[in-house]
Amino acid sequence: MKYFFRKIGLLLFALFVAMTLNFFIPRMMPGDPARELIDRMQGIPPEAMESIRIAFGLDTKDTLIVQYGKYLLNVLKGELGISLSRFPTPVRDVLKIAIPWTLGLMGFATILSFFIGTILGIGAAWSRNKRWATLTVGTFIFIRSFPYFWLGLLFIYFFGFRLQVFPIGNAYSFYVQKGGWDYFLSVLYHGFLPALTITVSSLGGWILTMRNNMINVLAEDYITVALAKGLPLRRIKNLYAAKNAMLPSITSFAMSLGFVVGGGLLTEMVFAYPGVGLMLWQAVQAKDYAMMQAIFLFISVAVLIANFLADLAILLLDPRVRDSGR
Amino acid sequence: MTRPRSGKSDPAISRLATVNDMTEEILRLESVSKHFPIRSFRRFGEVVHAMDDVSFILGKGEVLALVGESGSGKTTTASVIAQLYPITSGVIRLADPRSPNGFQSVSRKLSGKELLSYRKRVQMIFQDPFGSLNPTHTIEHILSRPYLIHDKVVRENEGEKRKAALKRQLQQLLRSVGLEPPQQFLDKFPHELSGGQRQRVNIARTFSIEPEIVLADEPTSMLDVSIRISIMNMMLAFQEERQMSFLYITHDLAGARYMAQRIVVMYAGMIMEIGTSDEVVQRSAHPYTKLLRSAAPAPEEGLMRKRLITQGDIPSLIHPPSGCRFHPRCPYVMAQCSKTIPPLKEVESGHSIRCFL
Amino acid sequence: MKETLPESILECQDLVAGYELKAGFVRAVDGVSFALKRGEFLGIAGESGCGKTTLAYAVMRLFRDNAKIKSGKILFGGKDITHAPEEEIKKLRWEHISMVFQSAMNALNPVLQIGEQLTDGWLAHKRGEVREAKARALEVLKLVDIPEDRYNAYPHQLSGGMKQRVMIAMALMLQPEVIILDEPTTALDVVVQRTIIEKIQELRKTFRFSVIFITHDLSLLVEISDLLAIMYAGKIVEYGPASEVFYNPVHPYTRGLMASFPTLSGPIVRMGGIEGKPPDLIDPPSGCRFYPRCPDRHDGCDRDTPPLRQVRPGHFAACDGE
Amino acid sequence: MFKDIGKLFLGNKKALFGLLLLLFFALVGLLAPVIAPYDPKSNRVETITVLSEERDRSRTISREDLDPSTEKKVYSQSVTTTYERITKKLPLKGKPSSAHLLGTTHSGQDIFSQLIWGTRVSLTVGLVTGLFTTVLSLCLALIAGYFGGLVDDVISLFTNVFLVIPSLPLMIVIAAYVTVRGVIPIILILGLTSWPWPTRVLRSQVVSLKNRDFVRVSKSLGEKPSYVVFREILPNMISLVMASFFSSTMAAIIGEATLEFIGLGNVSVVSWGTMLYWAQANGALLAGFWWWFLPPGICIALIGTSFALMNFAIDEISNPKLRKR
Repeated sequence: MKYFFRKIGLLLFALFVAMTLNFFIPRMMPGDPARELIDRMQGIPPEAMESIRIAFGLDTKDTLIVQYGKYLLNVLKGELGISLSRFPTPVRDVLKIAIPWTLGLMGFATILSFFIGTILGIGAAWSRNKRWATLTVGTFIFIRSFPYFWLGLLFIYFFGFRLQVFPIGNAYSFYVQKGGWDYFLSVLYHGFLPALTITVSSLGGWILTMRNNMINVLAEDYITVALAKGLPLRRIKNLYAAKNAMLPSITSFAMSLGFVVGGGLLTEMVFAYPGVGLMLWQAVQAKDYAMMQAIFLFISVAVLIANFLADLAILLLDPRVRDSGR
Repeated sequence: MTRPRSGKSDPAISRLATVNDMTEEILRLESVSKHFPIRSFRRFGEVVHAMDDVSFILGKGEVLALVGESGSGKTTTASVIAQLYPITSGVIRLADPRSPNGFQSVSRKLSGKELLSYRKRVQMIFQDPFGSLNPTHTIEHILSRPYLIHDKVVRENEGEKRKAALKRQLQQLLRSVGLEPPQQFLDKFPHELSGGQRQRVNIARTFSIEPEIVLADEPTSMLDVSIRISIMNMMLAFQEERQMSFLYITHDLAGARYMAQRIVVMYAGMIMEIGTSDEVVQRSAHPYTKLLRSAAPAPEEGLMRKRLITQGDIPSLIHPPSGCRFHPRCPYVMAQCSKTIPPLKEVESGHSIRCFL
Repeated sequence: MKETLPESILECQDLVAGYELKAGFVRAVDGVSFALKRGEFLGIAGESGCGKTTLAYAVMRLFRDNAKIKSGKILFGGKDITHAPEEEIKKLRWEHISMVFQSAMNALNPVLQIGEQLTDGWLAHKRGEVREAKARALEVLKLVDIPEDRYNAYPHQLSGGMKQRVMIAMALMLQPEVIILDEPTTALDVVVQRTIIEKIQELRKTFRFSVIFITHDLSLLVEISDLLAIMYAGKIVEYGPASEVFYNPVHPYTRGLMASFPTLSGPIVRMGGIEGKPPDLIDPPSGCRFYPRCPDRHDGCDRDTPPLRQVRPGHFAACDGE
Repeated sequence: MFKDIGKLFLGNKKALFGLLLLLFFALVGLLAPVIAPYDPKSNRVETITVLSEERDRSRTISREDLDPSTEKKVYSQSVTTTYERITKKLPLKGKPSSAHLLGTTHSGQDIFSQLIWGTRVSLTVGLVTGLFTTVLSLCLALIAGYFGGLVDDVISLFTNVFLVIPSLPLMIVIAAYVTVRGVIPIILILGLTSWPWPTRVLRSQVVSLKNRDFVRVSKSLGEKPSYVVFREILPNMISLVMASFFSSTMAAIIGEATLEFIGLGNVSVVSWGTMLYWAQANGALLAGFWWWFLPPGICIALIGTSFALMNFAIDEISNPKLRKR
C-alpha cells in the first residue's frame, strides 16, 4: 500500500510541476514573448484583446503569486484560455476534437510495439547465438537511430507517393459518412502508416531493453534450478525468465513513454494526422501560445497517468513490491 | 620481521601465558548503543537496534574476539569504534596520555583534525577482500595513500628523494605481509591478485599507519579455509611484534579461540557472555554460547556428537524481543526471561554472562 | 575402485569436463572417478576453483554455453548417461538425481510462490494431478519443518535458512536416489548450518537416498560423511572412508587442509595452513599438480603424475611420498 | 584501468566500427571547406577566368624590396591581368548529376555541400550538448549520491518528476518562447530537458559505490571528501559516464534535427535538421525529390548507430553476461 501512496504522491507532484512549468516558462523568457504577442495583435478588435489579456493573465495588477494561484485554479477547472489561431474558440474545445485521435493512434501503436518488442526481445535473448536474433537486434538498433519524423517521411514517400497504396494525410476519408463500417475501415486505412511509423521506430528500444534484462535473468541460479528440475523449456522461458525480465522492462516502459509520445507527436505532424501533434505544430507555426501550453499540459497528464498505470502493473506482477513497498 | 611460517616464538601459544596479566586498558566502551533510524515515512521514528548497552574493555596489546552470528551487531560495534557512524548513546573512551584525565572520550561524531588523529590510532580491516580495494588503482597507489595522508614518508638520509623513500617503505611493507618479490606486486591491479593476496594488501594498508588499535571485521570469512590460517598467523605476528590491540570480529568460535585471549559473545545487538577464551569456549555459561559451541564443526571431538537443538531465527532488530533477546530461541527459557533484560553478571572472576541462570 | 560394484548407483569413470575459452580448454574436472553406493554419503572437499562445482554440474549434465564433458563416463544405475539424448537426461534429472544449489537466495524464482515451484517439477515429470502434487509438496515441506501456510509464500518472505530448507524439500519432491548438495550452507550462520546438516542426515536415514555433499569446509564433512574425496586442481587426490581419511591423511594437501581449521578443544596448536595458490587449469603444471605448494615434495614430483593408489583397504591417495 | 578499457573497447568489433563511423563524420565535419564543392548557402557560383595576361610591361627594383636577411636583390614583375568574372546561377530543384551529386534545392543550393557542412553543425551541437548534459547530470548525481540525506531526496524527487514529464513537448514549448533563434539556445534547451535520465542512472551508481568497502576504507584511512569523490568513486564510473555521454549526444543530434525540422531553430543555419525543414517546406517529398530528404536522415541514423554500437560495446564490457559466448 505504501508503494501505491508513494506513486500517487509522485503523480500529483509531477502534475503540479508540469503546471508550474507551464506558468513560468513564458514569464521567465527573455524578451517577454507574451507581451510581444499582444503588441503583434494590435489590429484585432478590443474585445478580443481583452480576452487574450485575461487568457494570459497579463496586464493585471496582481502580483506574480496571485496570478499563479489564479492560473492553477483555472487549469484545475479546465479553463485553458482561448486559441489565437482559431479565435475565439476556447482551447479546450479544439483539444477535445484532437485528443481521441491521438489517444487512439498512440495508445495502439505504443502498446503494440511494447508487446512485439518484448516478445522479440525474449526470443532474441533465448536464442541469442542464432543468426536471426543477432540480425533482428542489429536491424532495429539501426532503425531506432532514425528520427521518427524522418521514418514517417520515408514511409510516405514509398507507400503513399511511389506505390500509392496508403493515404498520406488525415485520419479518415472525407467521402465516407461518419460512423458505420466504411468509416471504421477508412480510419484503419489512414491510421496504418502513422501507427507503423511509431511502432517500427520504438520497437528497437523495447527489444534491446528486454533482451538485456532477459540475458541477465537467464544467468540467475533459479534458471539453472528450473533446468535441473526438468521443466519444459517453454515454462522456463516464460514463467522463470521472461516474467522476471519483464519487471525492469515495465519500469523502463514507463520511463520511455515520454520519448515515444514525443515521437508520436512528430509522426502526426508529418502525416497531417488530426491529433494533438499536428495541433501542436500548427500552434507553433501560428505562435498560438495558449494552445501550445494546453497541449503540453495534456500530454504531460496523459504520460503521467500511463506511468502510474505501469507502476500499478508492477504492483500486480512483483510480489516483493507488494510486500515491502519498495 | 618474522614471517608467520618461520616464527620463532609461537604467538598463539605465548598469548595463553599473558591471559590474566592485562596491564593497561586502551579502549573502553561504556554502555554504547547504536540505533539506525528507518528512513521511511510510515515507520517514522522507528529504529534498528543494532547495538544496545555494549560495554567492554580492550587491554593494551590484547586480542579480544567479538563473536556472533549475522545481525548480532558485531560489525556495527567495530564501525562505531572506527568512527564510521556516530553512536546513539554511551561513551567510547580511548586512552590518551596527553589528556589531563588520561583518556579521550568520544560520544559524538568527530571531525577535522580530531578525527584524523583518532584514525591514526584506530584502524579497521574490512571483511571483503574483493570490495575493499579500489579496482581502478594500482597496489602501489593504494598502499602509498596512508603514508601520504598521515605524513609517514621517512627519508633514510638527506640525499634520498621523497618518492624513492616511499617506494622503499612500500617494498618493505609488502615483504612484511609475505608478498614477494614486492616490485612484482606494486604495479598490479587488485583484480590480478588472488583473494588471499588481496587480503594481505588490505592488512598491509591498515598496518602501515601503525595504529594502536586494529578492528578486524571477519577478515578471513570470505577466504578459502586453506588460506585463512596463514592470514590469521600473519595478523598475530604483526600484533605480537608491535604490541597492538586487536578487536577480532568473527562468527567462528574456534577461530576466536585461536586468535584471542578473551571473547565477547554478542546476540541481537547485546553482549551475552564475556570471558577468557578458554572459559567461554570450554565452559560456556550462556545458553546462546552453548548453542554456538555445539553448532560449530569440531571433528576432533569425535564424529556425530549430540547437539543442542533450537528453533527460530535471529529476531527483528526493529522490534527486538522483550526481556532477554535470546529468550524466543532459548531451550532453558523461564517466565522472567521475556519480561526483564537480565543484567550482565559475573560467574567467575572476569567471566560474565547476561542470563538469569 | 575401478571395478563396478553392482549396488553402486552413480559412478564416474575418468571424467574430464570444463570450459572452452579463447585461451584454451579449462580442465576443471580432470580424470575424476568415484562410485557412490545406495544410501551412501560422499563428501567432496576442496578450495574454490578446484572443480567441485563443475563436477556436480557434469553429473547432472547441466552444462550451458561453453561448458562441456570432454571424455570419460558417467554411469547411473549401471547405464551410461554421458551422451544420452537431452530428453532422456531431462527425465533422469530430479526424478533420480536432484540438486541443492549454493545460494538459496538466488535459487528460487522470486515471482512464483513456493508451492508452485515445488509442484511444477512434479507435474513436469507427470507424476499426477495438481491436487496430488500439492499434497506431496505439503508433505515434503513438513519433512523440512516448514509450516504448511508457507506453501503460498513468496521466496522473499522466507529467511535464508528457510529458503535452503525449501530447496531441500524441492530436491526431495520426486524421491530421487541421489541428491547433490553444492555448498548448501556456505552463506548461512553456524547455527542454521547445523540445523540444515542435521536435517539432511535425518532425511537420508529415513529415505535412504545417496548424498554428494560438496564444500570447501572440510571440518564439516568429517563428521557427516561416509566417504570423503579431497579434490585439488580438478583431480581427486585422496579418497576413502571419512574417519580413515581424517585420522590417517596421506596426501600432503589433505594434511594441509586438516591443519587449516583451529580446534574448539584441546591445547591451542600453531597451524600452518597451505601457502600459495592453486594452479592455472588451462595450462596445469606437469607432474603432481600440488607439487609447487607441497611441503614434502621431492625430485620427480614435477615429472610424473602420481596415480591414485590404495594405501589401506578402501583408502586411496595420489601421492607416492611417505 | 584506462588502458584496459581502451584495449577492451578497441578489441570489440562493435565498438571499433562505431568509433570508425564517428571518426569518419568528424573528419567530414572538420574538412567541410575542402570537401564541399559549393557554398552551402549560396545559389550562385562565381568563376574567375583570366582572359589575358601581359607580362614584363615594366620592371622595377626598389630599396624596399631588398630582403634584409639575405640581402639579395628581389625583382618584382608587374603583370597586368584581365579577368572575366562570371556569376552563374545554379539550377533550381536540380536532379542529381555529376556537377551536383545530390541535386540542388528549390533556391538552387547544392545539397551535397549542405550535407557536408551540415555534418559540422549537427555533430558539434550533438557533442557539445552531450558534454553539457553529462557534466550537469554527473554533478547532480555526485552531489545527491555522495551527500545523501535531504539534498539527495530533493534531487531525486525532481529527477523522478522530470523523468516522466515528456521532454519533447517541453522542448517545443520552451523553444517556441525563445525569441533568439540559433544554435546556442538549442544546446541549452536540449541540455536542460535531457538531464533526468543520466542523473538517475549515475546517481544510483554513486550510491552503490559509496557503500562499497573501498570507499569506507579510504574514509577510515582519513581521506578527504574531495579525494573520495574524485579519486575513489569517479574512476569507477568511467564506463557509465561514457555511456551516458554517448546516449545524450545521440539524443541531442536527433533532438536538434527535430526542433529544426519543426522550424524552431534558426532556419538559415545549414544543418541536417534545417535541410529536412526546407525539404519538407518545399514539398520535396511529394515531388519525389528523394535526394533531398533521404540523405540527412540516413546521416543522422548512421551517427546514431555509431553511438548505439559504442554503447552496446560498453554494456558488454561492463556486464560480462551480455558478451557473446
